[in-house]
Amino acid sequence: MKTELANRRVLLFAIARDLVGADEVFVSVGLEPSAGEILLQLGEEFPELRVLLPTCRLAVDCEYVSSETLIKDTESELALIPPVSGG
Amino acid sequence: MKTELANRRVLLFAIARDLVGADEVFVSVGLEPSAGEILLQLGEEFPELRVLLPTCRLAVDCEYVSSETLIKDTESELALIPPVSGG
Amino acid sequence: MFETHFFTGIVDHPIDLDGLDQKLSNPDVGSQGWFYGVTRRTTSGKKTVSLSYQSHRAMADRHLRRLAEQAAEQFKLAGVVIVHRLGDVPVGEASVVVGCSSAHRSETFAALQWIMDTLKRDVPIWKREHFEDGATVWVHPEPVQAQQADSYAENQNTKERHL
Amino acid sequence: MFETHFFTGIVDHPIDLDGLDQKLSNPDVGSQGWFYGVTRRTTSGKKTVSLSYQSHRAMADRHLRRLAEQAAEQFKLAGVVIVHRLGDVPVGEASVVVGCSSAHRSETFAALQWIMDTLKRDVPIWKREHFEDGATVWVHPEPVQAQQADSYAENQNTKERHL
Repeated sequence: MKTELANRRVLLFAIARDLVGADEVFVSVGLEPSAGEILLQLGEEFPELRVLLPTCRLAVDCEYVSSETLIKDTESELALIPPVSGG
Repeated sequence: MKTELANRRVLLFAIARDLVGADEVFVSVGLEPSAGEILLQLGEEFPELRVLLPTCRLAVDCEYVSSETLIKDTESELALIPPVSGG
Repeated sequence: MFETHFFTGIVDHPIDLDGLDQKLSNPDVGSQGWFYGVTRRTTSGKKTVSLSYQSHRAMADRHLRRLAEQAAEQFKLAGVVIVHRLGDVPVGEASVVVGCSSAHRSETFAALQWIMDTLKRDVPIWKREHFEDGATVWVHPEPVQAQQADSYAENQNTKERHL
Repeated sequence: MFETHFFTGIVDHPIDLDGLDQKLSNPDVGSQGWFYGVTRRTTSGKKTVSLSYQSHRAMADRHLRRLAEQAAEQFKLAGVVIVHRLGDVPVGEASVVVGCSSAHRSETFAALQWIMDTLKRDVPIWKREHFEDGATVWVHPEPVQAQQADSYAENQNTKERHL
């Protein structure tokens, strides 16, 4: 059985943006990936992010999600959120 | 043995001032009265203060004192301080 | 070295908030907090027109200054401002303004609260409320601590035993 | 009935403190508190020239708004202001301003602290420090909660078991 894959865009910010040198990247994942799978695939395709990823959260359409959350809408905006330091 | 007495001025504020109708009063006490004696004598001479006095503190030269404190300096300023309500 | 800027006082006019802001400006301090106590229109259903404040002025001045110094030491403040207004304070205007600055916000917040709590307990200032219907009342203050309330009663007992 | 006035936002220019003051004016509220986070000159010995802030703007906007709403409900606030500045914030200028008003000061203080703590944990804004010697560094944030840090590690373990 062949797994169908899709490229999903992920927005990068702050130190993640600097590490990759881009403000967005694309990762190749299944059609309804979980947030955890997105994070894992970011680590696979962008090894420079690996040290940072354990401290990051994923946001889907401007809301934090847990790693089990499935991303069903292909139009959803995905953002990698490193530990924040506002204030 | 005859006890020497002196008139000591006591400043009044807020509700104490209203109860007595004056911003200062004189009480007749011994030469080195304690703060407690001043408070007692205020109650003797100004019965209208009695209900208030249990909640009051005495200040000597702008500092709160305990009731045992002796007032040695005849020039010291005495002030009856009802419960404060600044802020 | 640690230098602290103090500004405390009792005033008879509206408190100049903008001017006070400048007192805490300090490029070495990251955290600044302010508290304003403002006359409010309604107290338990009755309409308040103004509060008027009376003080033992020399004593209040001294205690505000000491409050600022103690807070600065206790909470490592770089700046402290405490200003209390006397006389009539109309609805919507500030009767008291406290400002603190420090390296970290936890100290700023703790200092603001400690200053307000201590001011309301110890600084000889009294508030009278003026209602729309013409009535006035000395505001019932925070409950007096048992220890303080005892000192008069104790003396009375002592006296009675001596009679 | 309880009406709350909210004002939240992200700005790219100096924060207008006087203007914000007006947002909390309310004759029915006795207690008003403000917190300013200000760029400070020195951090552990190195001289800071400015901080620059980046955000996920739409998400930060939404989370600031929600913070204000949650704080208003939790602490019975009559007014809440939260403004965060982005881009370069020179030494001595405010990057964040939070204001709360309520009937009693305990709620004002509790709300200010809760808002700042939650903002620093959850609102997607990042700070970069620019030093006098030309170096820049993303400010190391508060320690990430174990639960958050675990989610990536867990997934890696799961994946490895599936290989």
